Amino acid sequence: MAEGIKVILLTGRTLYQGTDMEAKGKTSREYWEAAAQVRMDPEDMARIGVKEGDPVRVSTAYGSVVVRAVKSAEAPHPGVVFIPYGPWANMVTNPTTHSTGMPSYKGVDAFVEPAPGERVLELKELLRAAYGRS
Amino acid sequence: MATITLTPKYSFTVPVYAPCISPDSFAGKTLKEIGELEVWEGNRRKKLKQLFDIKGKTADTPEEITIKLSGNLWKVRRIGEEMTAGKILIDGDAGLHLGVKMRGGTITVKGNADSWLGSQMRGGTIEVMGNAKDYVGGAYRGSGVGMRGGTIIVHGNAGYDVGEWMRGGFIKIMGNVGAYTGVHMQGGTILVQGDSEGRIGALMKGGKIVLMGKIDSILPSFTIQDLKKRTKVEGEAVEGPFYVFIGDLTEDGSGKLFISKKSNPHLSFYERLI
Amino acid sequence: MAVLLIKNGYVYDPINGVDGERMDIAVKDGKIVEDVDEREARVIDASGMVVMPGGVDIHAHIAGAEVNAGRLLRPEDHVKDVEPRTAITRAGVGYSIPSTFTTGYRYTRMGYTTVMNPSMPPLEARHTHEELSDTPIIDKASYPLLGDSWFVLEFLSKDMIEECAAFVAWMMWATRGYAIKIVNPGGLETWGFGGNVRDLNDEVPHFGITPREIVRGLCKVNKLLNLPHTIHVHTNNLGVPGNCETTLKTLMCVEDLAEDGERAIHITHCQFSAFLGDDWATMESGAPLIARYMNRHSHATIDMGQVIFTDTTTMTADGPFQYGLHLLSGNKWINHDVETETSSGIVPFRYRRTSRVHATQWCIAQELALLIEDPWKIYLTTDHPNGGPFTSYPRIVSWLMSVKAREEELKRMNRRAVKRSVLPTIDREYSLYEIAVITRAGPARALGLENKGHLGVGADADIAVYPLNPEEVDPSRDYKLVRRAFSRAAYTIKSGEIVAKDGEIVKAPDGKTYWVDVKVPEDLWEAVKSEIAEVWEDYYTVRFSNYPLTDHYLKISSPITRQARM
Amino acid sequence: MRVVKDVVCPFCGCLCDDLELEIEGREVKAVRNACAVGEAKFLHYGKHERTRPMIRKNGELVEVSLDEAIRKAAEILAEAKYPVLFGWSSTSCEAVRVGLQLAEEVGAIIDHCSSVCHGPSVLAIQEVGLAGFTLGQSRHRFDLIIYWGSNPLDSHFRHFERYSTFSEGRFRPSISRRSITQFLSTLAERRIKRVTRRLLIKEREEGFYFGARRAPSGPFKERDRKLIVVDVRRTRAAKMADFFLQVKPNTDYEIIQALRMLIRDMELDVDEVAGIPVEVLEELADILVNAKVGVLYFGVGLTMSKGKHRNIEAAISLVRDLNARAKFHILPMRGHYNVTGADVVITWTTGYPYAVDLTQGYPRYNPGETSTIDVLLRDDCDAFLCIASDPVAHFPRRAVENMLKHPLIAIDPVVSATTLVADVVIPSAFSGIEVGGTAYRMDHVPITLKKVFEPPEGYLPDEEILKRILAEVRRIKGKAAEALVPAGA
Repeated sequence: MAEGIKVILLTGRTLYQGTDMEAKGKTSREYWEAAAQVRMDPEDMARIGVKEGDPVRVSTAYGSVVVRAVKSAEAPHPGVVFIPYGPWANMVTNPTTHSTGMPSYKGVDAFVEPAPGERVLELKELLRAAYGRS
Repeated sequence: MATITLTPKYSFTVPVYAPCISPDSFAGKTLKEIGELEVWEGNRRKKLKQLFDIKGKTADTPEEITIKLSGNLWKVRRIGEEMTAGKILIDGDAGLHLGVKMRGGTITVKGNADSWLGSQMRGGTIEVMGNAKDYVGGAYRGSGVGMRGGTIIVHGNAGYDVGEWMRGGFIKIMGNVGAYTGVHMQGGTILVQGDSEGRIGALMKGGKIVLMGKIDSILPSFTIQDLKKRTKVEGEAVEGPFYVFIGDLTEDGSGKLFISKKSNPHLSFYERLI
Repeated sequence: MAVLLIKNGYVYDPINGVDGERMDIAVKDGKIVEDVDEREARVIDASGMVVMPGGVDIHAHIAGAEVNAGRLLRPEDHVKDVEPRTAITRAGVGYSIPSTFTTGYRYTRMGYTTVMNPSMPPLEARHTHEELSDTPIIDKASYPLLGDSWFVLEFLSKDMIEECAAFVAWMMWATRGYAIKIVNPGGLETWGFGGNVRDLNDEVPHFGITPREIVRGLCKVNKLLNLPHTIHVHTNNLGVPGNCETTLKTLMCVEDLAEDGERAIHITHCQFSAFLGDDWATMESGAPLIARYMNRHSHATIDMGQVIFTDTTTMTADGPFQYGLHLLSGNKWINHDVETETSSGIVPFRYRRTSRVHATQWCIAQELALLIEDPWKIYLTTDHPNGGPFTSYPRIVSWLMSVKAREEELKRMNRRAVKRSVLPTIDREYSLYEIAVITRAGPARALGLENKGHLGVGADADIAVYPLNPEEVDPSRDYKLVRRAFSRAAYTIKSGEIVAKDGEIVKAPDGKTYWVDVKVPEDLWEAVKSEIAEVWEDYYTVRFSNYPLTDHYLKISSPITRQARM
Repeated sequence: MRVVKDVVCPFCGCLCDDLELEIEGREVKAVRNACAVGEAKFLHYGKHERTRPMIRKNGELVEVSLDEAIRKAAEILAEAKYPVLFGWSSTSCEAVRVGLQLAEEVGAIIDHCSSVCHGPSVLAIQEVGLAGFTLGQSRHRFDLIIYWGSNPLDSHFRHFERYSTFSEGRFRPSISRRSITQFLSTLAERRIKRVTRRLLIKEREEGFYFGARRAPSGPFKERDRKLIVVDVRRTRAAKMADFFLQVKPNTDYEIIQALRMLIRDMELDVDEVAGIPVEVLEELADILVNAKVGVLYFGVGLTMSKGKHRNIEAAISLVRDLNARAKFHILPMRGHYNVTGADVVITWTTGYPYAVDLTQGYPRYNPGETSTIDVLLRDDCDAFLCIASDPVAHFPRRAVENMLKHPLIAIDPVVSATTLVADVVIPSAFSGIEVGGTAYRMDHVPITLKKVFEPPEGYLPDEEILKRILAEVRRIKGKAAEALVPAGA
């Protein structure tokens, strides 16, 4: 079993996260598919031995979350991974604002490892797991 | 010397704005009158006595007054605003804007201090035994006027933007600092004994920053000028050797960075330019 | 509606020739009436007080995109002057760029009831009107910026005056505008590429037209459309030493268009356009030259643009000028170019007594006001907030009324500036009657606001009562009392309601927004419309149908209908 | 079937106002001119899971009457000592205006999405200003367009076509139409390539390095308008650029400062900046100083990474410096369709654009102290109202945890992460579809939103809901509502 790797985590908007949010709503399967993913450089995926769609665990000093690995269309960017905005990304982003009001959504030190057999939680499951409500 | 002790009556859950906690506003008042001073607990106008137990002896002038605060004061903001004399001792953590616009006297904090410690300060001394957060000695948004005089000493670490828009005075951080120490600085001195997270002296036009610890890189808008054995901070010699950088050149600045050579061997490539 | 009787005040009503007579003013249904039944009326005892029509400000930037950008730029300006909410008033902030609600309250406290917002980028007119409808109590209107509109430039360059007039009439409706505002004609379009025009005869790149042709063309349009106000001009080269020449040329270039004796042009904040000299080192006052011209001609009016020694925020549609000011001062700078129409810029600025240039500017505005003999030709402004906040008007009143007050100021000013100024030799002092002219009657007349600026029967009952006894107070000596009185009116009455008492707001109704609804011949408009509609999408990023605003944006819409003369 | 023209798209800050809808009954059959997101928004507008008025009782959300939900919300706000009213970026200015009255009445912090998108840009503007413009200028005049840390083809899809690279203007008779066709065919080509590449896993380009990459020669090479993209990833826009600079995350500040040095003709002491050779930066600086009229569009790539407002400050300063040589502009790429409007309205009312604290009866402002995330992280607030936004989906976990310690009111037309965990849910009408009103484009141009459908029974406009809450709060506070209605009511 391959080990995980250290990466820099970015979060941001994507077209699909946008369309699916607008089209079907936040509780839809499409939104879940578009937002509960991590986009990785294909070489990084090879290094940790995951294939398109495999569950991976992304961990930072602020938490960890299981999402699906997806090959980035914006590669090459070795050592940089990307999670679309959304509740999944929030599990691991850095809340520190340095007194500016703005959390550090982009550029967080993170660790990505394969998570075989683990489930990618759906929105309601995720909320319940994180906040005890949904 | 008169000592007045303030203890919170309960644990505050929302911010408490208490600029009246200063020797200047206590001077010449009886304990009863002090208890009538106005504070804000969130959106409720309150009297100081509703939030604090007030004990001790009062005096006529601020010079004679020492205010002791104990308990959890993390939510209490703007303590010592514009104070000119006397003492404030905080046995615990202090909230935002401690000693903002202070002109004289001393404030001592045993615990940590939140952001904007001593912002827009003009005189006096603040000493924090723990850590401080961001904007130590900083400016109000958009004003371009930070600390102009006085001394701030932090025994622990400090956050981002230490000495933002600083024009005078002295800040000493004994631990590490976040990024942007001395951003927009125009005068005064900052001494950092620990490490820096980077971008030190960004946009500075004047003043002096001494860094004893590590830093990854110096901004490209600074140019190396010298390698000095030692430098003076507040009249005392600080042993180096230091790389001396001038900048920030993008602002036509002539601020000086003294960066420890010993802690930063990776900067040795600058030596060929001296 | 309230019935009011203001008794025994010293009334100054220049339009009706009333000069300090003790008389009663009766109010009913928001209008001045001949008489009311005293038993039904609320009686205001104004004995020992001055009664004037409500103040009319011809030029103050109080709302819209650039004002708001100025607010956003300057938290440090707001933090020193706040306005807590009361049971009647909304919270806000003050100083040089007050928030909307505060603006309404502060004018009201000074006895002002009508304010003209002088620069509205047509594309952002909705913004201006949204802010104005959140500016309570006072009546207001806005001047759309038309001097660099592509359509205007194109029509004028082809000498299609009538077509241009039809377009301008449509613009007045589409933006709910009141008068044609021209700022640095040709210069703003040129600024789109980073340039500027320097002379009335400079050609505007790509358009084959000169500033002179723009001013003359729009002046003709203004006449054709029979608009209540003249063209409202911020000259080329504003704020540049030597611009006095440009200003005089601008005044002269429309002389022949005023053959009927009517007024043809208003030069706004004239102080900024009255500099002599080749550079800042040799800059001096050109006020005597302009005053001499104004004294010999009757086709023009101006306003002062007084500077105040304080920290303020400059903002004009004159993008290149503001960039120059940024370079000069090193202060932060906002630029905002508006496609197809105009530009604007904002720079915080401090006028210092010790600066020779700033002190000279201070003198220029005073010289203009004192050397122009006829007060009906010049009006009191600071070009708020460019010369200083409007809250400093009472100080300006006191300077105009008192040699002593001026001397006090001059004593503390840059020596070299004072030495070269003629101001210390002028002993003219304004009377209360003249003050009433330059602060209400004159601007109201220049604006064509028939029901404003006077207290005759049928006028809007906008009235200011100042706690000043002209029998007892000598303004020349007791100028501080004058200043205090004009800062806090004893009563401000708006549309027949008492809105402020002793400088405190007691009621905050909405004010009206005036705009001009010009009727042009239908067939002409149809022809022009099809022409502009064809190229509209090539010019603008907003659809033609989405461009005009609706009355929804005006709290109280008050159209003034005019018939075009064609 | 009816056709509605010139509809305004209530999605992103581009606020395109040229949409055409074909409508049958309550359904949109076709959308013309819109981007994928805008199209989806209208086509699927009726298919969303809509909210119902609900109150959390014994841990579960239970449906109640609208009046009861509004009453409950008012009770929570009237009692709170430090409430936060957050959201506002996807509703009309008219609603924000009532929101401000409510904030004054209950003594609250009013903050909106700027706080977590372009708030740092505001802080930077307050330090140095901004050389701004309306988007038509971009179309007519600019010969150099830079996107820095913004990804227009994922977040502002029509920005290219309407306002920048592919737009046509008076002085820029562009080859846009030709380009667009070619662009679309290239996209298709690329898509095929991508699929093939997925099949042949090892097929890779040359070795990776951070730094400049010129786009492959193609139809975009020869336009008179240059496109520069600076980003941490090779975004779709980057693939079309004449010059693409790939930077390491969190190093934008160093690079901008280096560029500022270079455009001032100053030499650098170093050979590379954040891994990028100085020669590459010199090449970029050359392009910058040779432009006649240029623009820098920046996105949250700059505001959210290390340095935040300082990054923006440097970028604005770069543009300001460039004005000494050419006409240069800069504009933040605002995300939500009316986030700019919320900025604008809050500014004219209080003097400050966001994070305004009205708890002491007058506006106070200090992001870092009065901004929502900081308030939540310090656990200062004791009630939270969220309108036209989904903070539970977009705030960091620790902030949400603190938010949920106190009562949470959510006003939203559709089910969102926030409505799922809220204590009070108030359904609202879709702003921009079921309600009109005013919104401000990213460049501050106000546009009137079109009402296309009547909202369903029981779904009130945000403005109306807020007015009702306000009236209820006033009633609770024991004051006659009429006596207190200020001029702005």
